[in-house]
Amino acid sequence: MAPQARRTGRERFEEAVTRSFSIETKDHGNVRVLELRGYLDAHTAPRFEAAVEEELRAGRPRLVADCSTLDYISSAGLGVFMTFIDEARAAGGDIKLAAIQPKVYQIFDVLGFPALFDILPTVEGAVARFDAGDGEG
Amino acid sequence: MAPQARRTGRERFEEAVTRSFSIETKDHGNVRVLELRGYLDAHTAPRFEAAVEEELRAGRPRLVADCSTLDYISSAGLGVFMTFIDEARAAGGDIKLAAIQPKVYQIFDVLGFPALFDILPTVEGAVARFDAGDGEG
Amino acid sequence: MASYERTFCLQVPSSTENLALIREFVSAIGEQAGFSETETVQLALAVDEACTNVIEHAYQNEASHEVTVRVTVDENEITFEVIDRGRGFDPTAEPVLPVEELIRQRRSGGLGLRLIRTIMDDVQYRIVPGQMNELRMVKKRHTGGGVSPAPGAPR
Amino acid sequence: MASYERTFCLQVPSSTENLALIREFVSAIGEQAGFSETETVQLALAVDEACTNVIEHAYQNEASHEVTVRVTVDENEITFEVIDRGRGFDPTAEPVLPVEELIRQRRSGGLGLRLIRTIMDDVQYRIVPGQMNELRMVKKRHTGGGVSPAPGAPR
Ligand SMILES: Nc1ncnc2c1ncn2[C@@H]1O[C@H](COP(=O)(O)OP(=O)(O)O)[C@@H](O)[C@H]1O
Ligand SMILES: Nc1ncnc2c1ncn2[C@@H]1O[C@H](COP(=O)(O)OP(=O)(O)O)[C@@H](O)[C@H]1O
Repeated sequence: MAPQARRTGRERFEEAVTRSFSIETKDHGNVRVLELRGYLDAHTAPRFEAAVEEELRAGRPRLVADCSTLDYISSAGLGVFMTFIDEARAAGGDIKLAAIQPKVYQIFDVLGFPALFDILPTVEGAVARFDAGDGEG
Repeated sequence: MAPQARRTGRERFEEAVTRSFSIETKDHGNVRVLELRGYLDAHTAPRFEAAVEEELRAGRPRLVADCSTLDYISSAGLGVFMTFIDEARAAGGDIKLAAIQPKVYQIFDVLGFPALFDILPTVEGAVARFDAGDGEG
Repeated sequence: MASYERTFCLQVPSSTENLALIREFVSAIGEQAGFSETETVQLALAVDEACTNVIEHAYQNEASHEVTVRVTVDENEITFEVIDRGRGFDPTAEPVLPVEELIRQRRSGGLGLRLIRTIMDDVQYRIVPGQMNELRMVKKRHTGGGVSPAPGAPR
Repeated sequence: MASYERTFCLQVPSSTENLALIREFVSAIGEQAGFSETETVQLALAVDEACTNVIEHAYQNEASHEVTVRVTVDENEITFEVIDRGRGFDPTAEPVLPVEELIRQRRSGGLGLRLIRTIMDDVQYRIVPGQMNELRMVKKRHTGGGVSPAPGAPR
């Protein structure tokens, strides 16, 4: 009964939840910057996963995750970095992390991410590192 | 057992809660402005009540509540205005409300406060109304 | 299974220091359920008032008891049940005085139930003797009931 | 009565959309209990991971079930019990692989339990057959256990 109202209700639910995490994509030269905003947990991670996968499938493996407005990350979000890092590097790119807030950085730190990922204080620095790598290679 | 640890724990609790509401007092000429910040509910209203009472006991009945950083008010906070408004007016003063955020204003509105209290868009306007009253009286 | 109904429950010690947590709980569900910010503030206010009454009147400010808030959301409405095991009361016996009269009598009380009744579309109170007291408040989605949105600016 | 112990309880539908509400619940209690912001983020993370596991593994993403989080605060520690009535598991049988190895195997899983064990001072799991499964996590106040505060800036 009332399937119309039900669908509208679900849509409203989905909308409210969607607001808690968003991704904005920008080009910095030949590097793609994904600006992550809000809360990256098991509910929102599938959207981040789809965004990274889309970049790799489109042949853009030079990625920077701008974490300056990322307020939280759980293992579901961390898992996205782990799933795609080898593929990005094998394609001549990388997934670099930039501008992580201290309260979020501690979560990456607990799992030893700093030894495995290239983490930079600024987005510009992360982008520049790709260019430096280009110049050398 | 461990009464020391217990007291410290309680103090810490109290501290965290205290942060959710604060009052700052300023003089604008011969008008006292109470800047209300945060959440005014049954837990924090006693502090507001004590502050208003202190002003009235000290012979300062010309009060403006600066609500520009007030995020919430429940009946416990509204009750403080109701308790003291007659006393302030009888002493030749008033409790005027200024710069109420729309989401807080709706709460005052539900109870018909706009008909009973002098509510102004700005603190300056509320202070000026006291001066205007002085010039006339 | 195919039903849209969802139930949430929060139980906290009967102390006013937990009112902020109760409001956050209600706000999160209200927002998730698609109510506007204005409506969500009002829902949180009504539940705050109900829980404040339980803490102050049913338990007379003894923090050793518990307040329970159950929330049910379906396609038509949101229902709040505020449950206590303290002293019950007869809400129909409480006078509803105009605010002017409250001021004249220097009574700061009497606003809570009025706010609850103004905000909610349906309010019921029942006592299950020796078991619990329950204030049940229902707010329908997008109706003329309850309070209209606030004006952009006061005055 | 003279005891400092306080109990809180939250029950929500088993859907990942409620993880934000669960984290707010834990954060509010952690802050009220006097834990630092750093510690509070970690407590919320550990409980998020435990509830995510219940939703995804115990209930296999069926939203029609319920997740319960009970929190007890006393003068020494904070205790979280995450309770489900779904498929139980044997946490001792789960391998703890280094993150490098997880990457090599292209496995994004396996981080949750590790985070929980790193953050909390004590972790116990028990199955009451036919009744419930319970993950019990304890964090002591101000000890060397758990994770140290984050550095001011990365690198
Ligand atoms: N949950 C409750 N248990 C017992 N008595 C209550 C309860 N809620 C309300 N009351 C009674 O009803 C009166 C009016 O309540 P309310 O309108 O909220 O104003 P206030 O709480 O400020 O007095 C209270 O003073 C109290 O006597
Ligand atoms: N509450 C639970 N109920 C059933 N199985 C679980 C539960 N928690 C964890 N598991 C099992 O333990 C494994 C490891 O969990 P975890 O470290 O959190 O990583 P992930 O959940 O990402 O796989 C899961 O893949 C699952 O098989």
